[in-house]
Amino acid sequence: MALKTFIEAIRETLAEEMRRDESVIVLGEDVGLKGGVFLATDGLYAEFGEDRVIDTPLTESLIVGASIGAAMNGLRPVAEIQFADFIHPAFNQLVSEAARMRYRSNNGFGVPMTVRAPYGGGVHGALYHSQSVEAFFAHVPGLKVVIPSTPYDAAGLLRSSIRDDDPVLFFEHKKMYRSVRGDVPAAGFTVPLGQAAITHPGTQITVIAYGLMAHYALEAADVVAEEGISVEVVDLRTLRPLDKDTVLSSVRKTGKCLVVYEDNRFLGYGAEICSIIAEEAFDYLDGPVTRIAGPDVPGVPYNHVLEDWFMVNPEKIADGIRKLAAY
Amino acid sequence: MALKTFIEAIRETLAEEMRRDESVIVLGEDVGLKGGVFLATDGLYAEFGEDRVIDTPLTESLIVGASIGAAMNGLRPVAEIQFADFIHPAFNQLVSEAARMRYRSNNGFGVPMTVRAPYGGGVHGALYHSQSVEAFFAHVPGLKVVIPSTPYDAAGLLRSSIRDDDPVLFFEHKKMYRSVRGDVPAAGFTVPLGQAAITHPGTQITVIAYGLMAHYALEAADVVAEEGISVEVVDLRTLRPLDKDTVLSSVRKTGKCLVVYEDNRFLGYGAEICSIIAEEAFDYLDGPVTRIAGPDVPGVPYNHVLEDWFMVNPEKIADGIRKLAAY
Amino acid sequence: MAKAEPGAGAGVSDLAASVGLTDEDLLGMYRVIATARAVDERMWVLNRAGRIPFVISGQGHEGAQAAIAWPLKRQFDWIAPFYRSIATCLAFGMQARDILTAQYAKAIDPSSGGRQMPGHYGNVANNLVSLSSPVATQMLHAVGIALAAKIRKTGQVAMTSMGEGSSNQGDVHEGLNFAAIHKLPFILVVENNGYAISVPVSKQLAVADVAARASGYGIPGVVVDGADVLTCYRAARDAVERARAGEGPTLIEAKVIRLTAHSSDDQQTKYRSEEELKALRESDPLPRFRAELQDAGVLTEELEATIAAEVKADIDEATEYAETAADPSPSEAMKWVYAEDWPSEEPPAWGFGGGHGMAGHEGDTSAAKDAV
Amino acid sequence: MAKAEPGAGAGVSDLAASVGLTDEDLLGMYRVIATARAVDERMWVLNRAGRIPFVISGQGHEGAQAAIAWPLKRQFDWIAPFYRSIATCLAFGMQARDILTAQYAKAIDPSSGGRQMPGHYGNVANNLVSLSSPVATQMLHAVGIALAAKIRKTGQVAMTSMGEGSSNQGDVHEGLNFAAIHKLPFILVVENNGYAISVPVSKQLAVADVAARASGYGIPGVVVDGADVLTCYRAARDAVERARAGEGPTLIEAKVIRLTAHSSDDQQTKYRSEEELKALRESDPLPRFRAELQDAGVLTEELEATIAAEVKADIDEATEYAETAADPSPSEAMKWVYAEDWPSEEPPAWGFGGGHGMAGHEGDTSAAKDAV
Ligand SMILES: Cc1ncc(C[n+]2csc(CCOP(=O)(O)OP(=O)(O)O)c2C)c(N)n1
Ligand SMILES: Cc1ncc(C[n+]2csc(CCOP(=O)(O)OP(=O)(O)O)c2C)c(N)n1
Ligand SMILES: [Mg+2]
Ligand SMILES: [Mg+2]
Repeated sequence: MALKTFIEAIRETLAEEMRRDESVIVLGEDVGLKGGVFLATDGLYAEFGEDRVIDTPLTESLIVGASIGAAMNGLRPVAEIQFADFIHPAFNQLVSEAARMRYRSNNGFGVPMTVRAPYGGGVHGALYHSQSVEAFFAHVPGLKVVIPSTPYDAAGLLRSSIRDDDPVLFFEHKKMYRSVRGDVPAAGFTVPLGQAAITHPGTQITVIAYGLMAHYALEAADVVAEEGISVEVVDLRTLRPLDKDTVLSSVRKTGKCLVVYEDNRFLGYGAEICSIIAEEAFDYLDGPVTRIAGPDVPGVPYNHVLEDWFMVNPEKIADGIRKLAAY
Repeated sequence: MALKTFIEAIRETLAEEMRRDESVIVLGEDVGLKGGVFLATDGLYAEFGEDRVIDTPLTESLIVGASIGAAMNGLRPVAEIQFADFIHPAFNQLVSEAARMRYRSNNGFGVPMTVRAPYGGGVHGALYHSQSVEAFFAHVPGLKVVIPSTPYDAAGLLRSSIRDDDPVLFFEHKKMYRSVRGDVPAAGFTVPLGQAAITHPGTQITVIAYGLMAHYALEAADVVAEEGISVEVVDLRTLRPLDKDTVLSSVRKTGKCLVVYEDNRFLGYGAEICSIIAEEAFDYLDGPVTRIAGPDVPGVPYNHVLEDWFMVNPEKIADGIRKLAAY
Repeated sequence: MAKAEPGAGAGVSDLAASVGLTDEDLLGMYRVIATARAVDERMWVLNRAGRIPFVISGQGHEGAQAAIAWPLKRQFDWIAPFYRSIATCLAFGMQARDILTAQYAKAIDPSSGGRQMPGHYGNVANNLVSLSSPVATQMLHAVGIALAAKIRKTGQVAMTSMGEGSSNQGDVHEGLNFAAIHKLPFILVVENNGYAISVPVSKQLAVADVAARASGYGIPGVVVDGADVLTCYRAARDAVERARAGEGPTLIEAKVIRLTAHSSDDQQTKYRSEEELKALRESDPLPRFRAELQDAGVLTEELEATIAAEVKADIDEATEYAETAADPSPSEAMKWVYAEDWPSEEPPAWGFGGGHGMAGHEGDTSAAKDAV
Repeated sequence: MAKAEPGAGAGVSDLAASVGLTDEDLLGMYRVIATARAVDERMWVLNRAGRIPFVISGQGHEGAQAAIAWPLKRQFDWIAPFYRSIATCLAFGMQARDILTAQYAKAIDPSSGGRQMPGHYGNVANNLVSLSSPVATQMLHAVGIALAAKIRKTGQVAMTSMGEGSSNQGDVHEGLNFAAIHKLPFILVVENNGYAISVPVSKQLAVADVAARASGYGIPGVVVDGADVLTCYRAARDAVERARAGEGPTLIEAKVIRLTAHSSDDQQTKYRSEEELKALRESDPLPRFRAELQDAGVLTEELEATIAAEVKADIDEATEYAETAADPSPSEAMKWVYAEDWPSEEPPAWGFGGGHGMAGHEGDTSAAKDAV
């Protein structure tokens, strides 16, 4: 075991997978000599050369579209979209193409491609360097969506994603890159896709979160624990396919649920979680399924006062827990 | 009042608005001489000429992006995307640009643009001529999303959309174009955005739907009425901004709610409705908020047997109502 | 398809020699073109008879398609076709049956198992990429395939084709640029038939030739008469050689004609004059290639009749086969969203997932199936 | 900005005459360039001092920017700028204050009221289109503005600018094609500085000049030395004349240099050599234009010193102004999602919207504000 930052876990997993399987390539903007704007691919160019670490032109649709083609002809591309905010030019390739290739060809073709992108706010990135985009893609059958919250999960899930035979969107909260550390085993362990984790067992209220919010949920759980409220935190890890069993079991046990996400509230990812619980755990509910999420404005504003206003934080979550507990 | 088909109501409203306001232009693929592949713009080219009825090249991003620019320089473009399925190349322009222009410029610029697109299945259109895409856009603050279900609403809401100072996505269920008829007044009446309609009052169960599903919900309500189940049907009409009051009032009255949508179930638009009800009407619920929606496959398959399997229909809705009633 | 004629095609006529092929090749191309036309005409007959709901066809494009696919190696190189690519697909390994089972959307349709609309050909056995409807997306798949070929050093070439209208999509720009930078073994074929549904080329482009764009990427752009089969072949052969030699991509623009309406849903007389439609027949590649082969002594009248009869028999058999084949089963409809099955992707067993008030309903999954 | 120097610039030197301008124009351009450079340098100082968190700058691009914006009519024509467009914005009506309030993201920032990152300039008063971050999207806005100008017969011209890296985006292809078909009064300026962040132009393009793409759209493509201010001006003037005369769009590529790292987050020494960075100074447009004006007798040493002092005073004042201006208020943060306010867009009054079990919580909207 070694203590690693979130981004170290990602970088080293990329390198390991490239060593292990020469069909793995990395492509994206500035991923080569520069090593990526967050240095997630630092060193790969030196080790694997320009054939396998490709600095693409500034063209996201090409990055994804060519990855789809390359995946059909024997490679396992790991594409980097520099910021999740810039994935939208590739929306058509992801939604119309990558997601549907296997289904439309009746299992003739698969697209074993991973698309990594840093997402999330609280880093002074304003409207276009702060977005959460998971809701768009988690809605799309055929895509898998992964959002790890620890270096261990980042390594284990990235390995599973790269080895997966279907397109995986792998979103990394950029605020966690250097601020989050954790133990990561040296060996090539995997964390399977589609499994949530209970990161804080509790009895009275289930808090469901992922990414940075999974950390904030833990912080909030600690805060309210001192007030005598026992919270169970579920870190989803994979948003699609969803681990419904873990979610429903927890809520059936606690009877109350708070869903937390950083994205805009309206039709954000948590809306599906709330709906599933409201439908499938109704008889167990001792209070409404509630949400703490970003406000419904078109992006995180830049000025720090406005950014603080936008961002969900441990205090807001703790407040939501208290109110639900008092229900 | 005159009896008109759904598409006649749209076509005539376009013509009226173009007559009324010369800043209104129409652009899109085949909207000119051909009058659109569904003939929604038939006759406009002859009446208004090629300056105001523009056959664009086959480039959706341009259609939307140039409409944004034209809207900023004094026009009110009504863009047609030939099928909602082909809106994805314009996703970046819609989500990054149209939706955020006003917010990011602190009300400096607005984008008074309407984007019309035929959506929906049941017409033997397969994966790429059957999609429901409203969930992607209803998630985005800054966009308005309208889905009318009657010729009257189509005319009144289209007029409001064109006159609105913000970008409106106006989705028309293509199966309704010629199959749905209704009275439409001759005068230039409007139906305001953001108001749902109760199209079938009832007491025991609220069914929430829009577009073609609003018709199927009415059919289902009639069927179960004979069995003694009183259903209130809410036709949302505008998906965003949502008329929460009408939705919540109805559910608080009936105590039970079934949300119906044709799109894929997971994180489809109805998920937000379920979440709002589960949170804001919890104490009034006598049964779980349930959903009848499309299965989670990447598109409506073509073969008629598979298409029937995919599509929500009145029988499936009636079945859902019966089960909820028995709860 | 490539069945050799008894006693025919063994030689090398002057015409064949002039393009470095054998008579067998020329007759093979002819058979592809004739089959493509015949299957296409059959589709319209079936459509009018109410047997199949939708047709989109390649009539007028077949000469360029067969000729341009010819120098590519079957089951080795790759093609990402478009919805008019019937002759391309036939030249690259698909059979009339495969086209017709797709028309009927039967379970056995090798392109999609009846899931996609007709015209969305593609199957893995022939390295023909599965096609979607949004135009020009396949551009980038072919570029990616070429990239993989280069990185894996397989020696493969990837070709894609599309209409001139589609070539204005952003993906084409991004793909040509990338292919050119990396000198990928890639060929873009633009089949310019003068219309994007109803929009004439004058409203699609400000230049006479799409091929004029090639120089902006530093690659060759070639314009060929799509009714001149052997000229198309030559251009493709050169492009394949360049690609295989590591010299990078080529853009080939074939000027073709659209002999039919855009699709069975289109009324082209609304935007094309009678005279224009009549004049089209002069540029039909099929009679022109037939005459060329006859003049060269490669195609005798007898052989022509034999081929025509064989093609007809083939298509009759394929129609019968497709008509009687089984529909796909709804029980399979949830399959292949992902490589594995994910039970959590199924809707809940209706009745609320076994709440304590609903114990009796728990596990009632048959109801769930009905509910969606 | 365009303040006339007492006693200077009234005349028409040979240099000014050679481009059909007055000395006042030349000095005006010089002042824009000098102000842009000075405000830019100030930004870096403020960034290093921890006063502003992020800088993206236009150093090296200013000559081309000022010159190309010059022939456009302020508050009449339109410009859709990009994040390096400080000199463009100054030439088109913005002030040093406007740049600096954006750097500080203050409520009074005319580009976004502190909502956007610095560098995202644009304001309605000057017909400068609000910029987002995803590159090249503004291409289509400018095309649409030009379309509206043509339809409305306003006589306006729309210009947009972007880097050479951005010019590879699909939107650029779609926009150039459309502008060319409709002969729109549109100008695309590509400021080619040889890099897209770390990616050198050799990995972005397979051709030497982005301008080589123009012919593929049937429009003129012009390459100019971006350090040669008056050549840039001439190219822009011709393009504006063409546009205004209804002759359609022009693509102008200015070869410029990026004197700084990509942004304050970038370490350019990782991918650019010391020698390369040193050599850049030779292509700096500011000293070159200064020398040109001095040689022509338009700029005396005294005048230069006056301008320098005025520029410094302007920027000092602007810095002070921006530094002390008020932050935007969170109470305004929900505003301008739409033209009207929609209460339903607010989160529920926390505590569940007034369920009967929660009557006491109903209407507790202050809690709701906290909860988001
Ligand atoms: C992205 C997208 N937009 C619109 C359509 C609808 N559509 C199908 S074919 C077509 C015209 C294509 O014209 P062209 O590329 O010239 O090919 P042709 O049909 O003439 O062979 C259009 C507009 C589509 N399939 N995809
Ligand atoms: C769609 C998109 N992808 C990626 C980025 C991140 N990014 C910002 S600037 C830039 C490089 C731009 O290069 P170029 O267009 O040459 O302009 P320059 O910065 O060199 O002036 C990149 C990759 C972005 N802003 N938008
Ligand atoms: Mg065409
Ligand atoms: Mg650059």
